[in-house]
Amino acid sequence: MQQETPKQIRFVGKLDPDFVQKMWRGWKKVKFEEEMDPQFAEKVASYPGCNTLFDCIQCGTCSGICPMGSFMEYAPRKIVGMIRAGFKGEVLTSYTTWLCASCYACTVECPKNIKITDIMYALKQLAIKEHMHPRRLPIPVLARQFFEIVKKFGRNNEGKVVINMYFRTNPLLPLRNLIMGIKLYLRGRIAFTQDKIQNIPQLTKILNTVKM
Amino acid sequence: MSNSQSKPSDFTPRIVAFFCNWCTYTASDLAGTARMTYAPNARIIRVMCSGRIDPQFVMAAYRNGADGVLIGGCHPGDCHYQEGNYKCLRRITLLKRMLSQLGIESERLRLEWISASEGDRVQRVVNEMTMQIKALGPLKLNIPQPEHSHAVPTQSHTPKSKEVVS
Amino acid sequence: MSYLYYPGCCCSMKASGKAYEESLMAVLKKLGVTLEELKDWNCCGATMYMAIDQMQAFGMASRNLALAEQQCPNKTPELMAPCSACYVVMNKTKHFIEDYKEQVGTPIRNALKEAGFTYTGKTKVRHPLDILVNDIGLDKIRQHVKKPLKGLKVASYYGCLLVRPYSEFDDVHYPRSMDNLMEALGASSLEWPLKTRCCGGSMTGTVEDAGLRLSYIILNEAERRGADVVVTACPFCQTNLECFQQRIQRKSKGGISDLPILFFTQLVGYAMGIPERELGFHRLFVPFHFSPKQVVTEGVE
Amino acid sequence: MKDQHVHHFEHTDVKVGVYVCHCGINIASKVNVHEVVEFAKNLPNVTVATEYKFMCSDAGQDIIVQDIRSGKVNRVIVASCSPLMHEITFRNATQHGGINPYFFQMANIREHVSWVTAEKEDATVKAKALVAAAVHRVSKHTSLEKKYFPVNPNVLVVGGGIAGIQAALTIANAGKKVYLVEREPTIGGHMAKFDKTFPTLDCAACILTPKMSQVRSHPNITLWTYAEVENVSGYVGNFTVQVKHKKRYINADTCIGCKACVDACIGPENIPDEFNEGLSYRKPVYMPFPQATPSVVIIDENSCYHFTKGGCPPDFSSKNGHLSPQLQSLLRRANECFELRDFQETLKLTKEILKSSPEHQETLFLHAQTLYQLGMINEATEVMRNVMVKERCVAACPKGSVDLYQTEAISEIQVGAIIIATGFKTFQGERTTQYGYKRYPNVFTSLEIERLVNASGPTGGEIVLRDGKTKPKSVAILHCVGSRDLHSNRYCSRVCCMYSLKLAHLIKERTGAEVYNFYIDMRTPGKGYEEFYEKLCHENVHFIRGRAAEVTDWVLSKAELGKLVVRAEDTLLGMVRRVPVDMVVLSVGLEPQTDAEEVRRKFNISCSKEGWFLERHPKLAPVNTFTDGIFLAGACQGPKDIPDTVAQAGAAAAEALALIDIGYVEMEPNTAFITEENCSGCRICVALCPYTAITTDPVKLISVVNPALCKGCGTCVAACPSGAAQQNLFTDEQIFEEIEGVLEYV
Amino acid sequence: MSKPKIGFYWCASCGGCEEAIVDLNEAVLDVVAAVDIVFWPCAMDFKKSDVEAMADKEITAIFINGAIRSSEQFEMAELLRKKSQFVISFGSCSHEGGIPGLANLYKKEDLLSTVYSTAFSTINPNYTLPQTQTKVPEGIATLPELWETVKSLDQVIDVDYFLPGCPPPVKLVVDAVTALLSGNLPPKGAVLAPDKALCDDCTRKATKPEKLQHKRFYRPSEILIDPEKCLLAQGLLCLGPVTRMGCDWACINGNMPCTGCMGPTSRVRDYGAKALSAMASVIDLNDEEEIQKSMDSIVDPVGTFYRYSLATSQLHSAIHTNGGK
Repeated sequence: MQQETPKQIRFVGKLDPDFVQKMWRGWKKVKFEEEMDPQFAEKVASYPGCNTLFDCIQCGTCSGICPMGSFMEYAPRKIVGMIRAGFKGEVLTSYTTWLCASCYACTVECPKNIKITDIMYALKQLAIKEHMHPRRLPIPVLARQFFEIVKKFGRNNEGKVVINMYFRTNPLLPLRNLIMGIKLYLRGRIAFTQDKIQNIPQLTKILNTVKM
Repeated sequence: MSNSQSKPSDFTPRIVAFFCNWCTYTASDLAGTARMTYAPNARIIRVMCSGRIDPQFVMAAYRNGADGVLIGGCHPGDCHYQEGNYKCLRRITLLKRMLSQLGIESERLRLEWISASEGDRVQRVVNEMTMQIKALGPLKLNIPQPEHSHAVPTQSHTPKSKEVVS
Repeated sequence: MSYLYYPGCCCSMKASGKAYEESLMAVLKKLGVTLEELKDWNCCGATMYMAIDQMQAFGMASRNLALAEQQCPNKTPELMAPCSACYVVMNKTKHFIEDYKEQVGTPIRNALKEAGFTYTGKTKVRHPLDILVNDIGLDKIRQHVKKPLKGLKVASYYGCLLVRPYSEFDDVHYPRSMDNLMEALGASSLEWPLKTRCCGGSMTGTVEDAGLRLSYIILNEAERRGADVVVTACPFCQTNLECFQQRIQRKSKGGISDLPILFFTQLVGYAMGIPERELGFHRLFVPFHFSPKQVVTEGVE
Repeated sequence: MKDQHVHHFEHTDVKVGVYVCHCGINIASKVNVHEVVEFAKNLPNVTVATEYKFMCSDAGQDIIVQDIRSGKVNRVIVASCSPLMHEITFRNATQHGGINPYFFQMANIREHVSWVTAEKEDATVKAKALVAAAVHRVSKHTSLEKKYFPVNPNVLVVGGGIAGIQAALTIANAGKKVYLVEREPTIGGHMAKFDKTFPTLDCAACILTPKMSQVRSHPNITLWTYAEVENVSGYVGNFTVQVKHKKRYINADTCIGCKACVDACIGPENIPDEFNEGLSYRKPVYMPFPQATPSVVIIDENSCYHFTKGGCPPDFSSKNGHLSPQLQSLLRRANECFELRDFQETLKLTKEILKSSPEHQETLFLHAQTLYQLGMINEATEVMRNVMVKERCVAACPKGSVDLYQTEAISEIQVGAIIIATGFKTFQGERTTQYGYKRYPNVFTSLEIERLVNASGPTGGEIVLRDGKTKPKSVAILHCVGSRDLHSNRYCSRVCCMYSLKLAHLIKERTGAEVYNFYIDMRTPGKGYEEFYEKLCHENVHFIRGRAAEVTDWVLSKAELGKLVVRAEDTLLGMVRRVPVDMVVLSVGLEPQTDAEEVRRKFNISCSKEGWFLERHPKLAPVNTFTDGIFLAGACQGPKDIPDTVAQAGAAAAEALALIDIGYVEMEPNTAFITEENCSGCRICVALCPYTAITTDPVKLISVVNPALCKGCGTCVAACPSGAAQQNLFTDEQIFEEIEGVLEYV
Repeated sequence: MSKPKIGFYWCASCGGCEEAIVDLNEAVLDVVAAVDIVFWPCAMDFKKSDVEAMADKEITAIFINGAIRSSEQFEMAELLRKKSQFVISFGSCSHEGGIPGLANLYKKEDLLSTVYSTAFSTINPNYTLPQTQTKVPEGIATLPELWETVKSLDQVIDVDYFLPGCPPPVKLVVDAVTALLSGNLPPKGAVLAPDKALCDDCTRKATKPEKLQHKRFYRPSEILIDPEKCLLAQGLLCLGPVTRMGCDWACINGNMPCTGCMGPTSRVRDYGAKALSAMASVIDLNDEEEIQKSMDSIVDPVGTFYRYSLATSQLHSAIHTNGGK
């Protein structure tokens, strides 16, 4: 028997050279408690409105209703479960939070009144703070662009935000969307001039005070 | 006086709570059974009905060092004794008017209808009242100290302060 | 009746929702509602800002609420926000300031105080649909209808944010207010289950396929049920459902055909007999034609 | 006090024993018990202060008994749990020791201290304060005697569902008189609507109907259906109850249930049948269901022509041979005009007919109706006087039991105990809008399905869609509708999992359809319940662990066309599923009755926040209420299945029997009394007493309390301007001492 | 054996109590015959030094009327205590603080500023206030110090008996003196009046209805008062039920409701709170708003219920430090 075991492995290895390696990697699927961040759930819950996440009974209503659920690698229910279990790395690096369209369907459906959309916001903020968000995904870039412009001018400029985003993610895209842009422009539905508010210092003051 | 704690930061208000046996006392038992933690400042005295509460008791509580008085009775229409809570309401309404003339803030006398199932309300009301009174500071009465060496009648009996006991 | 008007970046004269503003103004004028623009309003922060810094986002939105109080010192300011996103963000801010006093309320109030505002929280954020249906009333609108839209099958599309989760004027699952409004115009309102399903709006610009897929589902279902037109109450939804229709057609291999997407105010104005140009019909990608032929001749019933 | 009897607190003869309980760790973990004991030792008059793990145990009580017997103490304080829990225990111990039981006082340092306080230090301080209050108070206690009152041996049971039936039969079988009051026209309650019961699949009717007829025929049971309790007064052992008999328009005592009246009735036949959840129709006069008990019909005044139109309309289908064809056609035209609301024309035609045939009743009737519709009430009445048409049911009844002029009647009864068994109502499916109940016809509530699967139901046991003929090929059962949901009810309704499994089984059995159960958690904690679940798994019923997100009819594939699509995440698989089905069943939860609040007030009992009647103690007094002599049975106290309901009904019956069998009740001696030499006879107290226990002595002109009537609220004491009125156990002195004690030291 | 020595002294009061002694009429002669009056500044010329010169406990009984509000009154009270065997608190002011006790609603500064400045009849442009010490050409003049609050006599010295009333009724005074002379004395601390409320033998008691219930109260000026009928039954705030008997219904006979000068019975700790409780119990309303409206008919609760007893109430005085009135 003892002789046969290594033989078998060798035999399998012969069939598929990656297989043993894969088995090793398979271990990654088992989660060890020491890899978890026991404070993660508390950290997320400390955001306003997020402490309800402890009420979750994993009924799956949120995932069931989520229009973006099919594009996410972890549906909202799993995300909530993972937060509570402490899967910090997996949660913060996942696309899920960025794919949330903020439609609040989960929030209104949740039988336990968990503000799942707000949890997603909290995760986005945490991911940015910890520099863990997916790099090439355009959504955080767009959000960042929007953030900067609005912060600076007090108002948004759709055209500018979109163009800036394209240049930072996929410079070829604007070409594809050029026709659309022209069509919009012809109908007076897009502008490239930046609109801004008069009392910018006041706004800055508010934003800086809350930050503290 | 025992409420001589002068610094508001160290001030722990003492609230005397008169709860009716059927609703509010039961509700506070329920709060206990449900392990609802709340401020330790309310000391509960049981009476059979809020209608038993004599305004003298409220005065005596202030006199003996309470910073606030909480009265709990059944909701209107729910009194175990038909209308005792209304009788309490009439007395307390008038008492509040008199207390305001005497410079005692309205937050220091609170009448709440709490039914037997509202343990959470006991928790909320006690917490709320404790916070309000903390903000107001201690109730400083101006009771004449006995200026003669003879026996002190009970009426002007002065509570011992914390320090005396410990 | 008068309201404070918060245009929001998308609805302002320069952006994609221009037709919304034009038609809204025309309709309200006809109904005798006066509007006063919120002076020096700023962006509400939308759904994006929340992702970067929630507190600052609340700060942005609350400035508008405070400005409204400043502008209407003697009464309850009613701030009309036509864009669903602005509407929900400002309402949410209001709720969070109240509901999470320590975490949100106090810092925001302090910040506003620093900036010279007194914030009491009395500003009411209102949506034009709410105003039309509940303040002005369907009876009054019925009186103003010049061209009844008899026979027009309208799919009322509320979009995801309008009735969720902080507005109180309609059911979150199955709202009826826009349907009632359309019926008041003489149109027949389509019973369909996707009234509040997300159109993918915020995704179309970034993860295009996902966004288009969501829009496709809505357009496909509306068409399958025989809708002549989809009306919406959000500039984002309108742009999304309309401007990307060609791409959706391509992706779905002809799964849908052209379907006009209007703002509900455009259709209200149309029924009231306001000229199409004033309602911004010329800005549409998919033109809307209402031919009286569709009208079922009376007497058959 | 500047007066003749300046009191001294330090009584030389008072020896107080303070016993502080650890209650295991319930108290000791939060209160520094030892510190409290040391503190108590220094309180005035305290001669013994000690602690013990469980004061309520025999050993704990024995400490008290021994200390009293050895003369160390003559007043007892136990600092432990709530007096509502153990006051009686310790009073008995005090008495056992040889002193009056009312020389005892309890300090509640568990419910009011250890269980609600965060910091140990705070808890200890609060416990000390409460102990000090008790020590101060107890020295003012006096010796009191308990009061005893005779008990009326009759029992009232309110509600005739399975709980009420069971309780009533138990008591009646013990030889006591029972009044069973049911507000519906028949007893049976929800159980009568079910086909099978889980998990044994017994036929509900087979086990319930024999009990129903036992109730009907039991010599000790007075059954009043279609009656409601109007008013309750009195107290334990001596309640006076007024029962209102609603207008049934049938003399229930003489009706034999032959249903001749139902056959004769020509009233509208399209009234939704309440018993069948509106899945079938009935006439204005009807028998709720074939096995209704009592077997008596009822006339529904909302639909009967006698009440809606003033009488049965003329029947043109019956033979009117004595009329000439010309008259017949005139009559027909007149009737048509009336139906078309053309009253002027009707009036004209009827006048014409009356001219040629003045005695014709149908015409007169039409004439009267028209006048009535035109608002000419007096004229209409005048004409009606001439109409001799008997209502058809009246004419058909062989016993003369139909009484269309019946009035409400009130019966007044005396009972010693009351059992409330008012049951529940099911959650209204339309409140969860996302599941489309009432929007999509083929979404049903579980109660509707119960009627559909019932062999005596509207379809004879056929499970069909709303169209009345199509059998479903696939059925989704959604659990937790109106339960475990903060939008509706937070609690678990306890029965839905099991009845959903039962329905799944029955649907599968009857139709062979694919059955999908969407559940959050499968809760089957009962005898044979888990086994039933296993059985279902073998029956190939699909179980999807996930709460249905929505029921919708938008399609993404051809297979979904024309179907209802249930969207849910299968959380065990981690995938969202769209399941197209023909029929959706909402497993609706249980809710308190709509008028629970009203009933609660009537009986002076409490409700939980959700509206369920509150038991005195969830574990130790589950069928008692806070009002002595009133007991709870069945689902009015909380969601319950049939076995639990029956068990609880038995328990309530046993409690009621225990009360009435002993023949007397013990009353707390906390009554008020007025000291004659102190009373000035100002009479302020007289009007305050809710029980008219205070009267004026006609000779001495002072107020007197009748201790038999006094319930001990003390409102007269609070009002008494000269302190002449006092309340036993709660004298002014005692309360003043308590106030001083609670504040004096800490 | 020499005649017992008695004295009378007058602190913060109106002087009505001194009148009451004169009101003894013929009886006063009996009294004078039976005792030596050794101190009565109101009627005869006695000085403080005369008292100081007496031996301790030389005076058999001293009757002190009036409340204590100044250092002088306190000094005299202490002195008289030392020199007397029995101190009898005479009249409401001394017993319970009386009408002067109502000054405890206000701060001392406020009282002074009202009297010396804001009262319409005051002309005092320099706002001169009484000082305890003032420089005058002759040197330094001193005045007694006004205390912060008004106190009853027993709040400053040990009192043996109390004679209630404003002023004490003749009959009670005679009884008290008789008791003193005969040595047939009640326990120390007693109030020398029957321990029962005024209604007990009220002349109008027979007209009391079985139940006393009102929707509101009336002030005497608001209604025409029936001179026969129970005043409380007429909706007047008659405090007879709360107040000790013994006054021979002076006010009731004048067709005016009792205001409570005789103080509470021995079983009541706080006259005002008890009176309030009793009167609120007469209001038969359940609606909160209606109750509020009804209570408006009691214009000044403190003045009504604590008319004579604010200083000896549980609170003693209004609280100003906490931002009250």
